Amino acid sequence: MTWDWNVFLTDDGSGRTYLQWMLDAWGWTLAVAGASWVVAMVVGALIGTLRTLPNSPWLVRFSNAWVELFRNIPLLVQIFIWYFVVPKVFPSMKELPSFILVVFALGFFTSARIAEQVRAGIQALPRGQRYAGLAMGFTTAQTYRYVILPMAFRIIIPPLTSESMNLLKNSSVAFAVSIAELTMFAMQAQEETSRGIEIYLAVTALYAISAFAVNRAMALVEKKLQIPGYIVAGVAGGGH
Amino acid sequence: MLGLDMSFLNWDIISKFVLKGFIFSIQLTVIATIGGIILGTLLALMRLSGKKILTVPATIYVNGMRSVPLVMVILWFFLLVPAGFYALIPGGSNYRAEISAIITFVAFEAAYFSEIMRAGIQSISRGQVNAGRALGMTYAQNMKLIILPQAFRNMVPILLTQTIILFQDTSLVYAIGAYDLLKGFSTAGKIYGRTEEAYLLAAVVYFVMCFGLSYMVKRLQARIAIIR
Amino acid sequence: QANDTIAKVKASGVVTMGVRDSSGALSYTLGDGKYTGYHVEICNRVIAALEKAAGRKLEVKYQSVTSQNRIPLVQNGTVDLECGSTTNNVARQKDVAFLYTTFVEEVRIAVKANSGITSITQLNGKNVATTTGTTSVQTLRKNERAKGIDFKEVFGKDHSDSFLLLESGRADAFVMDGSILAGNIATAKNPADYKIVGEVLSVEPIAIMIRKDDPAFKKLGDDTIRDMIKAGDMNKLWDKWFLQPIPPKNTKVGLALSDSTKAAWATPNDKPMEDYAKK
Amino acid sequence: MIELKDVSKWYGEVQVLNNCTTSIKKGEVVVVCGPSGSGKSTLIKTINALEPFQKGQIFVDGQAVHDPKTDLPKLRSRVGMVFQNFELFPHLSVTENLTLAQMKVLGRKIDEATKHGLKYLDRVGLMAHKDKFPGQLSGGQQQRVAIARALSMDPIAMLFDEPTSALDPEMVGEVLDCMMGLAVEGMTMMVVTHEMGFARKVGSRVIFMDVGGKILEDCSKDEFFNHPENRQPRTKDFLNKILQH
Amino acid sequence: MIELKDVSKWYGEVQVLNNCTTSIKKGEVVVVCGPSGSGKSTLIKTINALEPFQKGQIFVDGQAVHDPKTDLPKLRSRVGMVFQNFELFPHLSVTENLTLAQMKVLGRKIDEATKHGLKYLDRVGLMAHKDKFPGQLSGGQQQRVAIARALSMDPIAMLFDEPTSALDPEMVGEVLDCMMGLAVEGMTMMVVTHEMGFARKVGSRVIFMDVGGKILEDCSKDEFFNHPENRQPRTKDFLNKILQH
Ligand SMILES: Nc1ncnc2c1ncn2[C@@H]1O[C@H](COP(=O)(O)OP(=O)(O)OP(=O)(O)O)[C@@H](O)[C@H]1O
Ligand SMILES: Nc1ncnc2c1ncn2[C@@H]1O[C@H](COP(=O)(O)OP(=O)(O)OP(=O)(O)O)[C@@H](O)[C@H]1O
Ligand SMILES: [Mg+2]
Ligand SMILES: [Mg+2]
Repeated sequence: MTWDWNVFLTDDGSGRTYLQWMLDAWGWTLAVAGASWVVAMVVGALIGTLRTLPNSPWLVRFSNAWVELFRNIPLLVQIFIWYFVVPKVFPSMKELPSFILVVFALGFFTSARIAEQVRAGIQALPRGQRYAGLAMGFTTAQTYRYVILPMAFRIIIPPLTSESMNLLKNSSVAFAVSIAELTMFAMQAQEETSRGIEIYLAVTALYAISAFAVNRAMALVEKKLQIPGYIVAGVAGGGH
Repeated sequence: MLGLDMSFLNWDIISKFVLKGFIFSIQLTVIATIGGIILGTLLALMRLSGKKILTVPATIYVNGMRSVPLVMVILWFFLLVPAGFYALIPGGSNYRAEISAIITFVAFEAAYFSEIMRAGIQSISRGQVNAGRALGMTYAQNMKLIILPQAFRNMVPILLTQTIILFQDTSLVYAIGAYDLLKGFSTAGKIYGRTEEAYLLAAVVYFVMCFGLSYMVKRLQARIAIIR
Repeated sequence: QANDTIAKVKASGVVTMGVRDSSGALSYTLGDGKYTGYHVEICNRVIAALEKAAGRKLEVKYQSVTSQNRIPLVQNGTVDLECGSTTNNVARQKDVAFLYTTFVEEVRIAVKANSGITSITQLNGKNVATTTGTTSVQTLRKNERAKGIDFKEVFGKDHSDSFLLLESGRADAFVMDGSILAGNIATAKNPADYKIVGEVLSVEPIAIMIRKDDPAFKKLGDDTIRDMIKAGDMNKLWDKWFLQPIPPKNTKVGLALSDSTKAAWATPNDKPMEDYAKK
Repeated sequence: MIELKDVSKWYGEVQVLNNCTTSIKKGEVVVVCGPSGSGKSTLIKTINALEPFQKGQIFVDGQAVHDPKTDLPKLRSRVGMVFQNFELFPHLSVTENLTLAQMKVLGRKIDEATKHGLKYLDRVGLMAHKDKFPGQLSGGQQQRVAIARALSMDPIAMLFDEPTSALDPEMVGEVLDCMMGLAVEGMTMMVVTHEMGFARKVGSRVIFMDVGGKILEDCSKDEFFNHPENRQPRTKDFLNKILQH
Repeated sequence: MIELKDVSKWYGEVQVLNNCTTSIKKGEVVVVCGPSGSGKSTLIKTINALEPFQKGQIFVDGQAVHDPKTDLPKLRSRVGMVFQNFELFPHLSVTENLTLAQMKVLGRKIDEATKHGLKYLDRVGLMAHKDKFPGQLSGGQQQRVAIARALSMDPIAMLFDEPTSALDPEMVGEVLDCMMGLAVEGMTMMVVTHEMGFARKVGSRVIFMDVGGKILEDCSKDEFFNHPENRQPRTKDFLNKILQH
């Protein structure tokens, strides 16, 4: 098999080269992943916290249901349902751009996993921390805000790193709803140019670079948030 | 309701289109879980061995796999492994996509399982390790009899979560034309012009299976959990 | 010799046919590992000829392929002949060979019957659906530039998704190969709601794909197709698959034999798509 | 000042507090002891409502802990508590540990809170460590910071739950000294501990609890230590066990 | 029987053992004490090679621990060890805890191993709990099982690393009793502990270590407790601290 990297410099029919197109697509991948990350973190932190509340059985039930619902259906299927089925119930959602839909789908999907990690992080803290917060006169909300969450988040940075990398990789399903991101580029460009290997290689490399960047960024955050003298007991993470 | 028409999915169609994919998805999940855990445990042991010749390749392998999307790995494996390889497996050339998918999943999931097992092994306190050694056990005996049994039990919930993810990820084998559960539904939907209904049903089936699986394992876990 | 298919199947007794799970009437599955369609049937005839040449009965295996993997699979020997719906173009001819064109696809526009759209120029500013990973995307881009119009492309991940975009109103038109449009309309909930309109946006010869540099097998395949055309079998097959009801739902695709296909049959050839455009 | 009436608590079927009644007057130092699992921690935690209870009444400075209408955070802020495992907030510096609740709960300004907190830090002899993090201190130092943290809220009473049992033996002294100082100054204290030396030196009363959550003895220090003939057999058995070595 | 010569150990830059030299004769009970972080645990763990050391020599029953050719698992199997946190195997029943190493390391058959193990379980008074799991026992019971487990390997000597410091006070007694029984029967023992009562009753010698990993005192029990005038100031200070309360 012979390489033909010149394929990236050829015109794709609309006046830009495949290279330009691929870089645009990379931008979309990062945009989808970035926006979904924000949704996933906010919702995940909230749901994960709700799951650990004492004395609020209905909130706990709601958040458990959320997690089970969003983590037990494949992402591709979820996106499809957001895109085609939900608008049948709420016709106004038809007007939503697919970017927003995909951000919510990917964000909620990931939020279920982040919620699991947040819960694990909170439960990994000694019970005494909660007592200590309450005993100082903090309300439950204040106890979470000032005592529990800051520690829980530090503990779960390693699994959050994996989840963030997973989210980036999972953004590849956005092609299913017409986002011109890397996977769509790969599928389309290899069809047009018949240089599948070169295109896949380049796209794989861009994914790997992005995932690595996320990894480094999180490592930086971890270092920033490191507490002098504190030894973190890890919580494991899986996922993709 | 909602203008959906589920009637097209009768038993005939399910047995023709869906069942085959269902069986393959389950096969793939089971084999990849078992294979992935075995290979992953080996990788974890390599990474924890403290010997450079073992840790470096294992670390590169695990981090490499973890930074590439699964679809890409599936494609790469399928496209780059020479045909001759499949000839070595009995019946291999008939089920190329399927065999390729299985190998890819074992290799890929091993990277994730290895991280879980590594955390599991590290969660066993230094004291337990010392206790085994103090009784005269060799490194291998200590691993096999003391550390791994505890690490596995501690990690059951996370291994389970990973298996659920794995099961859902089997849907990505569409990239190489292997026939899985989702493809079973979507093919039936396409041929009968009932795409939406097929996806909705797929969602329900996946949910029931994943939820059921997690429920079952939670109960199993309660039984095998270490009393503390 | 790696590229001698006849010798290969003679030795192994097995021939592998690349098929698609849902490429309209050309190639699709009936479930249970059974595949059928216009192209599948032509391939069966080629295989019959191959059996004669090899002098033994051949076991036929099906390998479901996708647009991402079909070319590598032919190249690396997994698939002996690909009977999906592959466009014959110059770029692909660098990697694989094509038998004589069996079918000339015309890229058209499907719209809702009540939309009043009749031509591509009316799509200015509208949402136009097409499928990721197909040559139609490029066709659309070229048309956009050539005609100075601007539409919003929405991409389905496969044809049924793209059609769903049209059906659900997310797109105003679906630009795709005529046979695929016809096939999707035929299986739609209300086929009467849709129609195929407008000029032919591009013409693409569709052919059976085989390995490159295998003159003996190519000749065998080409001869089979030529003989089928001569004997009128091609016409019969067309009628069977595009005009009569087909399984599993017994719907009619209803796609008349086009002039370009007739022309291709008149002088059997394996010219790539680019040669058609020049006309 | 603190008053418990017939307090009972169950975890599911298991009763962990059984009709506990006692009261603590201003300035008293009450030592609670008893075997593991007898409900000492649970009892002390019911007083500032960290553990809910199903039956009975508790009044702290006249306020009803069992009343759902009571502002519990407010009530808790008036009772200081020190835990077995210190439970400093590990992500905050010593000074921040001392000031956070003052600011967020009592609404003090940062300057005032810092000044006030450091005053107590100085008292427990750790001024030099004010910018360190808990993880950088020894156990004994952490526990003294925890005491300063509780004191900086100006509590009307202090609760201690085995404050020295997680400490290395050579650090127990520094924490006990610190607590004795408080007792001598007249702080109202309830202390779960097995350090009988502390009870002997500064205790006013001793409560002995037995498994099942029953208060078996509740008498003055003098009576408790000097009149073994009046003690229950379980109490004597327990004292023998912990005093023998 | 156990002989340490100039043993030194570093963690990176930090020295945790500093030229430690001592020897323990058959039947001796040596008590090791000293402040936290002084290297007591490290020292005791070098003896059965759980901790490697960079300098010096250790001989156990004539075998050289520092010699890379020595079969360390074999050597370890001949020295019993008891840990601060018991370290029973939580996934195995009490009986399995007792028999596992006998079978896998000494190659005993299951019947023989069980019989032998239960003999020691009976000795520590826990025969009734033979089918329970460690998590179902109290701390004191767990530690007694841990002692039985070590004994069932028929060790030539026993090492104890703070065997009572993780226990509730009322359980300390039962474990110390059990250890005293062993000492009286003539077992060779090295015990890191702060229980000076134990040292007084059955110790033959006392070693005092100071931060930095130096052996500061190494003398007979009598000399150690009864001649404070001959002690180093650090030792006196430490003894004062732990004996005051
Ligand atoms: N969350 C809980 N769920 C069920 N039972 C509990 C819970 N917390 C405590 N218990 C039980 O309540 C009883 C009293 O516990 P508590 O911690 O108050 O005892 P304690 O006297 O403080 O013991 P220790 O000296 O070990 O601290 C024990 O039997 C304990 O097992
Ligand atoms: N793995 C390690 N890495 C670096 N330093 C260590 C490690 N393990 C122990 N140390 C250091 O070695 C020194 C001696 O530790 P060791 O556990 O032997 O002390 P110890 O006397 O047993 O203390 P304690 O009474 O707290 O158990 C301490 O300063 C400790 O911080
Ligand atoms: Mg307690
Ligand atoms: Mg130690």
